[in-house]
Amino acid sequence: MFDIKAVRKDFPVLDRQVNGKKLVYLDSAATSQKPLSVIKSLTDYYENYNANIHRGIHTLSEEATEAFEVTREKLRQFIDAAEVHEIIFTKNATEAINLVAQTYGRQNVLPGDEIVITPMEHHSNFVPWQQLALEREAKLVFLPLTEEGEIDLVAAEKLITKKTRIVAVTQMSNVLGTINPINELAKLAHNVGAVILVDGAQGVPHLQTSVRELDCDFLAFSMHKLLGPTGVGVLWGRESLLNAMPPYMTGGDMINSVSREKTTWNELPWKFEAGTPNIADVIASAAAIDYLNALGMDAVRAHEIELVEYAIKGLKGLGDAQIYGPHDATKRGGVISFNFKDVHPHDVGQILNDAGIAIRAGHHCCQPLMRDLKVMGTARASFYIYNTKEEVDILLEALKEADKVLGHVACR
Amino acid sequence: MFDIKAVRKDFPVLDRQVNGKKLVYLDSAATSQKPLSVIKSLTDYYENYNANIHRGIHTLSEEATEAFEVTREKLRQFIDAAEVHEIIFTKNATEAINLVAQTYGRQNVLPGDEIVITPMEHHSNFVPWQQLALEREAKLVFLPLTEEGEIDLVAAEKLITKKTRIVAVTQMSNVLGTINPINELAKLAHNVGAVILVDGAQGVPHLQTSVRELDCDFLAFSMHKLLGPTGVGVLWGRESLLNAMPPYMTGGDMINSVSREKTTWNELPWKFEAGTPNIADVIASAAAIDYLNALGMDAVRAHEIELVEYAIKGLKGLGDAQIYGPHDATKRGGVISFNFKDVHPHDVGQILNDAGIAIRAGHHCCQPLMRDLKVMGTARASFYIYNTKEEVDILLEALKEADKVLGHVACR
Amino acid sequence: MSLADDLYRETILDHYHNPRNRGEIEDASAKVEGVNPLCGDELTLYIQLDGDTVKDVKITAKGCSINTASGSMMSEAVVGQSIADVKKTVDAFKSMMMSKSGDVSLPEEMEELEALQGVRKYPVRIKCALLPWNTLLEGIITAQEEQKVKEVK
Amino acid sequence: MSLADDLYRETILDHYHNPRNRGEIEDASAKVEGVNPLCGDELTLYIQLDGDTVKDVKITAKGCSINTASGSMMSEAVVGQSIADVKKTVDAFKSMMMSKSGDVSLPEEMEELEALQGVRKYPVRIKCALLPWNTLLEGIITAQEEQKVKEVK
Ligand SMILES: Cc1ncc(COP(=O)(O)O)c(C=O)c1O
Ligand SMILES: Cc1ncc(COP(=O)(O)O)c(C=O)c1O
Repeated sequence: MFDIKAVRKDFPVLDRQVNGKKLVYLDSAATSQKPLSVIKSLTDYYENYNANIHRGIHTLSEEATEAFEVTREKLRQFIDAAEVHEIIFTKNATEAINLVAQTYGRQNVLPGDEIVITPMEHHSNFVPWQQLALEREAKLVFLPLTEEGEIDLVAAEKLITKKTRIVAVTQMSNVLGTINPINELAKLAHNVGAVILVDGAQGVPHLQTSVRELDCDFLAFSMHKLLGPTGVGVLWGRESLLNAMPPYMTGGDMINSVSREKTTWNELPWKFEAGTPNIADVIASAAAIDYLNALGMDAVRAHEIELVEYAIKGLKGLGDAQIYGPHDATKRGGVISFNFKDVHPHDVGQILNDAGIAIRAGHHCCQPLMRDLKVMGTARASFYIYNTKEEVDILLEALKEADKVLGHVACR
Repeated sequence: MFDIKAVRKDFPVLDRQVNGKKLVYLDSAATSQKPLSVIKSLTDYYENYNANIHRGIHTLSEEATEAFEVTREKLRQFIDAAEVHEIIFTKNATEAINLVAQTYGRQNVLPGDEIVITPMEHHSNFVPWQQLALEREAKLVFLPLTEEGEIDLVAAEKLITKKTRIVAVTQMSNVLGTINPINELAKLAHNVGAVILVDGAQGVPHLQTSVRELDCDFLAFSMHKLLGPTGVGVLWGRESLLNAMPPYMTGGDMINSVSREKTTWNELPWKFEAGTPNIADVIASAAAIDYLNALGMDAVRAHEIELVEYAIKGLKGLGDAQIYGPHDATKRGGVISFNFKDVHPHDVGQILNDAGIAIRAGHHCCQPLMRDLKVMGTARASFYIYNTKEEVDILLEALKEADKVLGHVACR
Repeated sequence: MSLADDLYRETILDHYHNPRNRGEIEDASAKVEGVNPLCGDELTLYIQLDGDTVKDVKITAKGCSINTASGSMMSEAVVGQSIADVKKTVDAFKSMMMSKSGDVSLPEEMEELEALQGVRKYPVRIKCALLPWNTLLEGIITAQEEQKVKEVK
Repeated sequence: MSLADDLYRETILDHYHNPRNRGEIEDASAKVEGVNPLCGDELTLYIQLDGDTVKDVKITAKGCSINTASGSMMSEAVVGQSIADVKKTVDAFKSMMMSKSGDVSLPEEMEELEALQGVRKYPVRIKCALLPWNTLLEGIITAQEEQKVKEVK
């Protein structure tokens, strides 16, 4: 395990006061906080070698290009990809998924085909497929969930068929916390000749991830949930698939040659990186990966299991809290959604904010799931490497306090 | 005019040494350097109020949301747009242009229709239209240029016809420096019922820009060329056009309601901002706008005219330098492309780098223009607010020195 | 914003826990629904017109404290008013909620509504506060159309 | 990298200003073209095989100093070699240019080529240096195919 006090010192924002209270940041599933090393990497870039990349032959440009490509290699290692040119930078996970839907999807999904997703998908891994299905007159097929919000693999085996072209599924639910059986789903997909895209927005920051072990075909995630800066998404795809796909955006840098009549595309990964990329933030993303590697993803996971176990126990002790998703902490990530009877989660969120506690409340970009759960939304506390049991205690205490205000919450 | 010494102090990178020489950065057309206020804004965000925006009800999220929307309003003022929700954030100018081509373009361009562009367009404002034309079986029509690289308006009047759906033109050429007559072209386009998209990637950073005066329909540009951080592009469009367009990417934040069967879109501008935006860099972009506003865009322009005049005179003094684009400094922006007979621009660039001078050399993402000019590429020096006449002198001196090495350059 | 002052101040909590004019109107001039899909707030508003006067308003709602309290206060403010006055009231309330430049004072008879100013900082929640009011405007239009149809008959 | 040492060191400039084996071969076993669209380098390579030996190579090129010098040095290195040896030479050169871990020493007969190591830092220019070599490999394949066709006849 790691020294959490030392970790916390690396995150300047944790000294922040909110409403006169020390900030308790329990919203890392929305975006994580950033260590000093990431912030310093940005400053260093802008103060010392800011330049446009790839096409330059001056020193600043050469330094920026090299640093930029270092991140790509670090990411390759981080997700255990075979080739560095399989790593494509986008602006966020959402763009990465849209890219696949609009290129691979448009190319391969025909009328009558099926796209398989789950009801726990984030809108970013839901709407692109829904719209593709509408455009292509294909069918969107939902894998059913069990009581505790896990994918029913027996049903999945029946629903993933010869008609299936793409299976799109989240590695970890941003509402339920559920960690999905990607490897099993990949087998089912590959058995019928389909590909599987994994939405790793929640999974990659929290779980040791190997695309080779998962045996998936595409993986999308965002650096901002992974200690990195905002504005950097990552798409990993199998080389053979990426090579066969048309480009997504066209413009500078992604071309090989351009004439008035015709354009030929650059090689991977540049074919998919049109225009000036987010140079500074891609470079700073390397510091984020380094930070996680130094802690060790195993330790990150162990820390989260400990917190989640502790928090679930505490929430159960509050009486009428409804907790969604698996109750076994080893089967879920560091995200806990809950509700108190008849209380709107926004009110819970707002009252916690009075106590300096930042949680998220609402539909979490999962309206279809909210419908299934028959709620307007949930309150959601999410953890990362800098959170402590003391902070969980503060949360539980504040939830009790809230009772006095809303008169509905907990412990009556 | 402004105090250039004070300005230079605001740009830490200018203290940089390259190959033992003081950096002379003449590559701002590729990306500009950033003032301390922009860098500090980033640090401030990450150290004090980093959070995901729009959906949060905790203090950090509320602060981040507010700062994010402040930039939008500043940009509205900066380009004199009517409505703040006409400002859409993308990752770069390239995405902004692709967005229009893929939504407005796909919706409005039919077989036999024509898209009018110029041969001086950057690949980012060229390839998307070329590909749209190929997809739609529409025709790409090129406005011819005069000897000095200006659009021939007499020809334009004939070529912009009832068949024209879209005119896409750069506000200022990144190779020739030419400032184009947008207002006249807008009239021609509107007379035939077409819309005009302006690629402001080079123009907006250097010229006082009012979309109402230009009377254009779309304007695309990148903050990284405008003192801002990498990773932020801007699309401005007329409200009525944007409202009629389908979304570009789908996912989180851009929806109004999502069910298993159907999704409805959020209002402008969010309809076009899927997923977590580049929060930090959008916020820091406000500092870039503030910086330019404090100098005054008129002064920025006056400074550039002075430098360009001085540099063109100096280059002409070198003998066999070929200078592209208009020779009158008031008709062009702060970009000068040149070549020496038989010398590859890469070699010029590399030798200048030995002297600490950063210029760009190559096709500048304008391969069609290079073909027209019958060159492999050009060497390009570009200026911004922090450049001085002394730096131009260093450039000229180094070009003379280069002669000794390559034996072809200048002054023989 | 804290427990002690703005958002959850006594007024709001009072209206939240004891919403006024809760319920349905059997024979309403109009029944309209308002939804805020982003936060899941839902309400049904019943309105009874008597010529140009809002004779009665009733609401059934499922939402957060702000939405509930705002609807409750609104119903108290508008019942008995002429349609013209209702529109003025709605305008005054909306401009208070949208004001970017500090606190706004409302006319004496609307003072209670100032309690909702605390949510201005939270764009998400401004929508919650406005939902009953926008639904009311819709209700009035529907009710007036209904009346016209009846008159024609 | 500066005038004094790497990139523009004497060797390169010498080959740039006086490229060896410049020209055409009337009756070449193969004539192939290489282009690097990104920087506009273009070259035409003529190759004359004699059985398994590269008897002659000639180049006409329009490009930068690196491209020109690299082609010139290449032609000197490979003329007279067996095809098997040419392939070894190309491999050795390529791995030197792609090496990420500092300088690489080449066999004595290729020592001159080490002068090109200076461009390794510039990805754009590595391509310029490699262009003649990749074109040579293409030329050999084409020439061998031509030979086969002739044999069959
Ligand atoms: C005229 C012009 N248009 C478009 C672009 C593309 O901008 P970006 O690379 O930031 O998308 C550039 C910059 O390279 C440019 O100079
Ligand atoms: C499961 C999941 N998928 C996708 C996304 C979208 O990520 P981004 O907003 O960075 O594109 C998120 C984050 O909100 C998420 O939690």
